[in-house]
Amino acid sequence: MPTLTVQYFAILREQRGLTEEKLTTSAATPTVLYEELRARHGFTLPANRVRAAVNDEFVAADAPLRDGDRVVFIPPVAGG
Amino acid sequence: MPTLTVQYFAILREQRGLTEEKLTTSAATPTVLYEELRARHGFTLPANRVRAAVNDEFVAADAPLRDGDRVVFIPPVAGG
Amino acid sequence: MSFRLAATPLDPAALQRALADIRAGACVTFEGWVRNRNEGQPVLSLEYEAYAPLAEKEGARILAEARGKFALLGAVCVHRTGHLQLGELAVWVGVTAEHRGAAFDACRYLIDEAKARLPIWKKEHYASGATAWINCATRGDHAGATR
Amino acid sequence: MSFRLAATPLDPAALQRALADIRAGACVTFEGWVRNRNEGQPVLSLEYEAYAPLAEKEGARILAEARGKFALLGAVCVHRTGHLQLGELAVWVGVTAEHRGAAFDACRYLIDEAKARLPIWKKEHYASGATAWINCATRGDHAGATR
Repeated sequence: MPTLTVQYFAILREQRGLTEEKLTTSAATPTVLYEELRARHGFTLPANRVRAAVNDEFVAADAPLRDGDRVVFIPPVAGG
Repeated sequence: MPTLTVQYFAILREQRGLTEEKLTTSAATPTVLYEELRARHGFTLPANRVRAAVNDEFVAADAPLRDGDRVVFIPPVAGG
Repeated sequence: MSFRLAATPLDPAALQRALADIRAGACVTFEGWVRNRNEGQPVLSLEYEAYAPLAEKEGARILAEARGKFALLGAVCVHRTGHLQLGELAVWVGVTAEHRGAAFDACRYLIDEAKARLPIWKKEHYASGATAWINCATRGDHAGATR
Repeated sequence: MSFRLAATPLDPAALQRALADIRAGACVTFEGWVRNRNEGQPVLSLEYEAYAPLAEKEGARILAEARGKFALLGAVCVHRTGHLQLGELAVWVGVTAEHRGAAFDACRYLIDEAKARLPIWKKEHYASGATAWINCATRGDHAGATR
């Protein structure tokens, strides 16, 4: 199973209680991984409100995840 | 005949060669007065390109002129 | 809300500080700068001349209109007179509002109306030595911005 | 053309001086200020958090889009991170162009896209002691700005 780094920001960082973790997962896509993490950590945001980035680029929710990827889940933004 | 003060700005000031003059005229409206002055001083702007102000307010081209009025002819503007 | 003419250089930082307002989420400013070219001709400098009493009245009217049309908190417009060099600040408009849409729309309205309606004239000095009063074409075959 | 994040207070006068250009006739700036109220709630302060590497890439993309759409001469966008107090400057956008239409349109485009697309989050601290991550509603019944 691939080992990924997951980084957390904003509400997800607070709900997870850390900014980054390494984990080994069978999740093949960001959506599957998010649902796994959501179930484990009680994230309040549903998957359809969260975008994914892999290695600092936006990706589709069903993009493939590969060993060594750095994954970020992006809550709805509110800059400015 | 009424005595008026006429002030000149921009291209009209340069073509008249002064900023202000007092004159006695039979012209009953700004348009008639402008045509009189244009004939006398060779202003290049036709009357339909010039707005009139009397006593520091815009007026219609056919507004009445009264003794003591201060008249300004306003070339096309270009602020900013 | 204020409009004024200024015969000496403007200080935009001070103008903007005067608009500070903790109710405001947005501040939009417009600066008109003297640029080095107009309609293809190299420009060296600009002279601005104003019919001050009427410009001040019309400026106040334009601000009042903007206040009626947009959800503004503050608005200031200052226009230079005199001889300005390349790069100098000729006109400054600053608007504050709770939200950015009103601030952008009002700032645009103020500068558009100011340029079209204020009795202020601009004489360009060209590299060739020639000068021209802008918009003061001598032909009567089209209406000026103020007609 | 540049986009960047800043962890310390912005100096808008210096940012604007860096846009000086004698070809430019117009400079439009947008400032986003921390305001004392949001949707009826009294706000005391704001925290901004950014996913920096992606925010910088997306900011550069937004600037490149603006350059393609509008006749710009220069454009700068700087966004604060960290804890900001009432009245503080959170985001600064400045645009220069020969003519004001392009400067207004591009400035508006840049801030609209920046707010909708940059991975930057805002946490409001309320007078009541409560806090909230803005836009992070927990209901999934409508799409977020980034969807």
